[in-house]
Amino acid sequence: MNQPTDFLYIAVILMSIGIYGLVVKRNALRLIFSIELIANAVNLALITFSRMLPSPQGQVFVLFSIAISAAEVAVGLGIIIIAYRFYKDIDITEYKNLKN
Amino acid sequence: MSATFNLAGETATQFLPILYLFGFGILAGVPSIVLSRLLMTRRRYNPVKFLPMECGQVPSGEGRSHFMMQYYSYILMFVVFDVMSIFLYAWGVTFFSIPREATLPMIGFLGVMFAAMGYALFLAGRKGIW
Amino acid sequence: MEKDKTQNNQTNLMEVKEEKSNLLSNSLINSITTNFGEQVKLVYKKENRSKIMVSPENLVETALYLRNNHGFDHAESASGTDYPADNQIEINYHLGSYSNTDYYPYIVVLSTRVDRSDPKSNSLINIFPSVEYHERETYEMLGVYFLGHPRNERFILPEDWADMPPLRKDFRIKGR
Amino acid sequence: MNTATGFIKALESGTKHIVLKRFTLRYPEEKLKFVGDGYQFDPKKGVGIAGTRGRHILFHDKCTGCQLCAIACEGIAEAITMVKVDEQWKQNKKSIMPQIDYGKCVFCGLCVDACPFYALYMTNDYELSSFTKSHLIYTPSQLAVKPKYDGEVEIKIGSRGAYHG
Amino acid sequence: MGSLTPDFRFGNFVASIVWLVLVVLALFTVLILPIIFFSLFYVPLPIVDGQVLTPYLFFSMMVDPSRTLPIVQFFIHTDIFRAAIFPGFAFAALIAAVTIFVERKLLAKMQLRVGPLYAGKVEGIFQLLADGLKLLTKEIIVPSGADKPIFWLAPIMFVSTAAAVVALIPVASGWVVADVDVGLIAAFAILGFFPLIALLFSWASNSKYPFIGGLRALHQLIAFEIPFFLSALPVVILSSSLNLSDIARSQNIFWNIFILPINAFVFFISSLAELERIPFDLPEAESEIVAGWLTETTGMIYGLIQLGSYLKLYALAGLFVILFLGGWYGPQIFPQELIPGAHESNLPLLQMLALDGLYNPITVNSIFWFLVKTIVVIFLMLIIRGINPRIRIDILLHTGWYKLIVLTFINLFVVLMLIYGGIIGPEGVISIR
Amino acid sequence: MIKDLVNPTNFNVLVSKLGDVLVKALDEPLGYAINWGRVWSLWPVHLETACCSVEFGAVSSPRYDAERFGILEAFGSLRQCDLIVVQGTVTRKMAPRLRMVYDQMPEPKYVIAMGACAITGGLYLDSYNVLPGIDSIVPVDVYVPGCPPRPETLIQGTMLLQEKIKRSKIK
Amino acid sequence: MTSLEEKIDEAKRLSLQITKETDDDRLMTLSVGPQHPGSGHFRFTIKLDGDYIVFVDPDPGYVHRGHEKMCEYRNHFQNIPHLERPVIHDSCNITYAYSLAVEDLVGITVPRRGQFIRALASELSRLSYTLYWLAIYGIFLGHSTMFMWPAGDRELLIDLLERLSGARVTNAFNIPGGVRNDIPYNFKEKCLAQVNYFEKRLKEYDNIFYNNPLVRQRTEGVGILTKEDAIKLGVTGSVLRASGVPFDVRKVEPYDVYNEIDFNVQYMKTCDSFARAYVPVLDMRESCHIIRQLLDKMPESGDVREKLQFNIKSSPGETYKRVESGRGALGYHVVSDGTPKPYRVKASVGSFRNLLALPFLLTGSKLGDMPAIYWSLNYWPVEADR
Amino acid sequence: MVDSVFVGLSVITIGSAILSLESRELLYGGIALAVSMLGIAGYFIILDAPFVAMFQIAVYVGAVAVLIIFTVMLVRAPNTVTKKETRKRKIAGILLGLAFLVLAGSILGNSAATQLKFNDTIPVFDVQAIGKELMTYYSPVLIVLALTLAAAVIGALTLARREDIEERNEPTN
Ligand code: SF4
Ligand code: SF4
Ligand code: SF4
Repeated sequence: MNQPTDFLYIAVILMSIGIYGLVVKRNALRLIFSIELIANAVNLALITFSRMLPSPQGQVFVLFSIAISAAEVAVGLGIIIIAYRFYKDIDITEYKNLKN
Repeated sequence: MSATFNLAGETATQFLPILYLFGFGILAGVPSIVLSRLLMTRRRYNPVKFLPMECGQVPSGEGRSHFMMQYYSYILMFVVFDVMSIFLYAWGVTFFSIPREATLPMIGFLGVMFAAMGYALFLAGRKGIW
Repeated sequence: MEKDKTQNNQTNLMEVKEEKSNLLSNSLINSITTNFGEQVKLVYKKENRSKIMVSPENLVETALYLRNNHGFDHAESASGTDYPADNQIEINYHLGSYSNTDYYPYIVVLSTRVDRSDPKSNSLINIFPSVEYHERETYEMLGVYFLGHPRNERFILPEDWADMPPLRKDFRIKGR
Repeated sequence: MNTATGFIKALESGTKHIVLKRFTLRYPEEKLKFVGDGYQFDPKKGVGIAGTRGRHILFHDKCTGCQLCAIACEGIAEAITMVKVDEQWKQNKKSIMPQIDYGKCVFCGLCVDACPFYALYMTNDYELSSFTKSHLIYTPSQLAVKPKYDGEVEIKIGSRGAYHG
Repeated sequence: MGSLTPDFRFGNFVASIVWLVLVVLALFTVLILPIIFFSLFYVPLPIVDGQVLTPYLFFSMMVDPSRTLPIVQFFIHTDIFRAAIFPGFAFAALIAAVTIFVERKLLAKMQLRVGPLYAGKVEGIFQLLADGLKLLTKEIIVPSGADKPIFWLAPIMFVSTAAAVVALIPVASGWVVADVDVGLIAAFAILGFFPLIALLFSWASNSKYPFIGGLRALHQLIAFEIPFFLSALPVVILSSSLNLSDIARSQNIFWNIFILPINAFVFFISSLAELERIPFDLPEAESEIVAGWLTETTGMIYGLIQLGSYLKLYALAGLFVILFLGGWYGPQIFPQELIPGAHESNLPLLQMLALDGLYNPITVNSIFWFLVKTIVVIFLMLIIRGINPRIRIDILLHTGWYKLIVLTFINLFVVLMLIYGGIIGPEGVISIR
Repeated sequence: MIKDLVNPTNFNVLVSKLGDVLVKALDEPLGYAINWGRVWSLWPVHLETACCSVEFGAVSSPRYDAERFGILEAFGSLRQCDLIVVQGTVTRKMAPRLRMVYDQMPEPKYVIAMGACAITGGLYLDSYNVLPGIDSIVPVDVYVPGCPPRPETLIQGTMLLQEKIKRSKIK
Repeated sequence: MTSLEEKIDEAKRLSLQITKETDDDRLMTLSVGPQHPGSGHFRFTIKLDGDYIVFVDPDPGYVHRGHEKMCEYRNHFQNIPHLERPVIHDSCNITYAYSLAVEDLVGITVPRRGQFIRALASELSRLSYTLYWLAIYGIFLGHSTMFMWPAGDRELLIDLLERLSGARVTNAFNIPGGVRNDIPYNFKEKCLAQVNYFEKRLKEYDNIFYNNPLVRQRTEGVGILTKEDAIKLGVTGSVLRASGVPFDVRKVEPYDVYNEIDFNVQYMKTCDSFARAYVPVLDMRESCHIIRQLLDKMPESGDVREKLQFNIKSSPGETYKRVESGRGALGYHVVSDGTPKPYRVKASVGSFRNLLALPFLLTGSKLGDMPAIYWSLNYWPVEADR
Repeated sequence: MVDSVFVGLSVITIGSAILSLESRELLYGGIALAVSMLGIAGYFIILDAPFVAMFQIAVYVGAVAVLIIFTVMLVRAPNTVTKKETRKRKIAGILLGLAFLVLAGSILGNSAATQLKFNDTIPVFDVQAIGKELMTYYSPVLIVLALTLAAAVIGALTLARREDIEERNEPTN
């Protein structure tokens, strides 16, 4: 315990949960959850490295990463809502053609 | 405690008392609710009582309806500008310890965000948002 | 002394007013009678009030005429009176005017009588939007059906009201 | 700037009231003083005498049992019923006197107007709440009791606002 | 007032209380004390005054009052004391309770009324106790179709989160529960929980009015969070720190409100909105949506949410004081010694009264000034409630997004210009430090 | 087996049993305190049934200031209230709503019948749409006569109710 | 400024669009009342599209007690107590109108002093009504102080009315033939003092309420009822005057002593909620003015009541008499068949007429405007239901 | 002590991460996601990055979770577990996840990273350090980030517009 690798293992586990979700789930919101999980796993790894090396740049990277994923969630949910308005469903297999 | 890794270091101990107080909040909350569940007057069975309250009317329709205020756009905006304002804090703290020219990118950041906010507010001010 | 004076002024004023109102009602009545002739019947003429009785067929016409030519633009109330002896229900519209300053104090009672067993009357809702709830109430209270009214339905009474319209004379209330 | 002055004015007005006298009448300790003994009627003149319309008082020695009060009340609330009393009065041959149900009475005072013999007045008493309905029915003998009323507080207007005292 | 009925004697009540106390004492000695003593074997005992604090020592100190002082001294420097009692929960709850009472009385005065009067013989000071006791025994109704876990948990979370904010507020130099380096951001982060709780609770109630109320709460809190953040930014720039204690210390000469009045104003307005108080009590607007997101709250759930919101009131008022009103700084008005000469006296009792080591004039003074300022801010918040109506949601959003944010931005640039112009800042004309 | 033992009904039974025990133990010492709390914190429902509501408004006005007794007239939702003051006439249309409001309120709850109409029907003894008193709909604790009752009378009625609460058991 | 038809069209179009798009999914049906702090004894159903109200359906009748039917079984005097119940805080005006109608049928005039006392009582009761209304308007906007101040100042006038008639609100004071009793000793001074004090208090209302920017924001430009619409909808009272029609029955058709009184009809032309909320205050100022004149011009002594029999018979016929009440023109249409009891009584009340403006104004406005519009209509549900 | 904190955080984080994907109700999924984020913030704190931790809480719990939960309430899909999520797909997903886990885990276990130790002699980076880094070296990224955020907010708002309702031009004050 208490090695940097412990944190990295946690990150890997989170990442694999995220991958599992991406593969299995067809619910658009769950997909966003999965993406968030993966992003967070990466953030965790980055922070671990930053503490390990040590260097503040890892933290700066995480700040950027969080900001980007916030923007991504805003856009993603906007798309989900608009898709829901057209299809009355948030299952992405239903989204045959987004043009409509 | 591991020798190589001081987990209970300054940072973590700083934050621990917040958890204490959080715990005290729960300590105040849970017993009072449990006690009040124990002490509360026994309910007589009454089918109407547990209906959602609707002004003395038998409720019509679902409580959790599919309802949307016109101000959804502000929530979207919040997500983005929340990020922005915390970035500003990272800048504000270092303001006096960085050279003056280094403020310029931040001014640029502010300018871009301000323009974006202006346009977004213009968009949000229009009523057709879902 | 002064009191007397004011009172004299007062009475003068009153007289002037009376004359004016008489003039008004005369002109009103004249114009109506010249237009509609025998179809309308003047029931009474008092200070600032007059009641005209029309047959149900002429109701809309008269109301339209009153609105367009004399500026009676709203109804203060629409109500009915039940006359079981005549087997009739009288419907009264109290019409007033906000747009014609001369007619401010004036009220024309436009009334018509419909058959009690099958009371149906033309709605004035297209001429006076203000009668909407009044007519609805009259429908509910007296059972007069207004042709052309969008909502001839329960309004004030309880949802489960199953009795006859309460303002009919043969609806007896308990103990009396 | 209009906004700011508006707020400041409101703030000033609000804070000013903190130091004004309080308007509250502390009811159970203080009671209002009313005009006279209550509403009465002068059958000779045909007008009433100003007063508060509280619970009635019945003068047994004047009531003739003429039922006029009950008839007046009939169309209002039917609060008055004529009941037999044990006492014998010479003006009251039938020995009936009004009994008032305060669960029904609306304190309109028309029964007082109707009584031609000054037998029925209204008093300043208003504390009639009770746990049961039956306690609200006042028999003639209960009505004969003159209520004790000792209110002496009035609205006064001073330099620091209106207050009771 | 009506007298007590014969079957209710105060004496009976006292007798029963005494009986209860006796029973509890007996139980305590028979059952609980042994358990405590057994468990003490496994607990490392703290060292007080050079001695290990064994229970035996503890009792002997209890008996000899002059020896209790070290224990008390030791105790008040533990984290648990801070979290539980002084700058922490009990203190904040006390202030919250006093605030509720003062609010009712003050509003009543403003409205020419008396306010609570009979509960508790003197001016109704026990009104809150009565309300609390009643709420405690009130039935709790969970509406059918409600989301039970969220319904039960949300009020508790509300109180806990409000208490967590309190942890960050320093009341004097060194007297803070959690002295966090990023304290300001931490406060903001924790305040960010409230919209979520309101939204979840309103969702859990499964009723229409709470739902609209929750949505309104969400929009409102979110609209004012950004001006709230941004108005505190110049303060951070000037003091170059996110630690709240440091921010307060940086104002020992000059209060920020004199340099940044507009920011203080925006912060005040935003904190009113965060608190959902009139004129921003839209989530609970009675005349529109019954009681807003509190419509389905019953009994103690309602009580907890009230407690939470008043804790929050204290926390935000404290934050305002720390950020803009110079924290705990003020003229020294407490004497160096509580009882002059007691320090040198030979009498043990007098020595004890001097509270040697406990009474620190500077800390007491700081606490005093902090309290005074906080109470002034709370008063302002209360008075605002008395004179204003509620505003409309779109005006509110408009105020938050279009006016306050722009105002803070403008002020940010003004501050930058002032700094570059050499007016304020470390090298400026008005030097802060 | 365990599932049978620990199901919601059993749990509820357990809770109520525990509550009973607690109440028995606390009734003597705490009953007084709890009743005292209930006495001074009666929050009325905002339910206006007829014209008596005018005088009910006057009770909370500065002149009579019901807040002195802990009666706060600021509660929007019936879920936080303890007291219905039936403010006058209950018509046939209002009656089911009144019952619904009463049903939806949490225990303990008290009812004051305010005004002649709420007690017996009052003036409207022969009206076709008015109930003769509210006893048939909700149990009434205190009757406050008058049409409308003076605010003092209502306050007196509330004081009677407080007496009643003081004498009652807490559960 | 849209006209009535356009506005209704727009509402229809809006709701059509919405129903077309997402069946009923988008709309939320809210019931406002009867147990709602923002409704009174009234209920209306609204359909919300987000923050906008797209459909309003009023459902009055929660206090329908059948006064018109009851009138047919009571004689003219017995009608007084129950007729004043619909608006007990404005009772003197209601009984005034009914008394005028009965006097017209019977054919008597009231003694001059009686006329003055009647007018005095009705002005006091108008003031008390308006203050109560204002108090509720304050609490509807969330302004608790504005509930308390008018409610407290109202007690000053209630106190006067109580001295005069013996009851706080249900005065039963104006009866056919005059008033019940003469004014008590010392009344005039007390009345002047309290009314003067009250007039001073009105300034404070301006400070804390009407000039408060938040109140302005909430009421100005909200719920605009143009002059044409107001006339078309036939609204009355302060609602009408706020839309720019200077119509006041006391002025246009003076009854009793009002033609001797000098006062102005107050009206505003902004047509919004603010105007509707402010016109009553202007009216109150005028009322104070009128009260002073009445006290001034009142004959020192004289009869106050024409003596009438209890079972007074009226000649057959019908009449329609109206007065200006707190809510606008209040007319009684009394039909008599010669018996002591009226054959038919129909009240044309201001509230019922103003109710028509409610769906019209609420449709298309925001939920937050609902209390500001609803109560600005000067609507007292009990009166509308009768 | 430290271990227990670490283990507790791990349990919370991973458990709620799984819950967020597997919970029956989408709403609980959203809440679980927020809790998972809080757990990650806890890691950040014990890794001496308090500013990032607070940033994480403020953004993820205060903003993203709110937005997600709000959207969940809005869309309220009747069938959260759709028929498309067949057993086959599930097994494939689990296998893929496990494969990644094993792969990455073995790489990690055999890499030089295991030899690395935390270095607690160096000072903790506070906000000042991060800010300095941000303002100087990374300032171009900051501008790019600003542009990204601006694009995101404008894009999201444009997406959320309703085309089918023309503007009701009502004056906002
Ligand atoms: S006061 Fe009125 S209701 Fe009461 S008994 Fe007399 S007449 Fe009847
Ligand atoms: S009280 Fe008067 S009216 Fe009534 S029975 Fe007696 S004498 Fe007759
Ligand atoms: S008792 Fe009188 S005031 Fe009260 S509701 Fe009935 S009629 Fe109205």
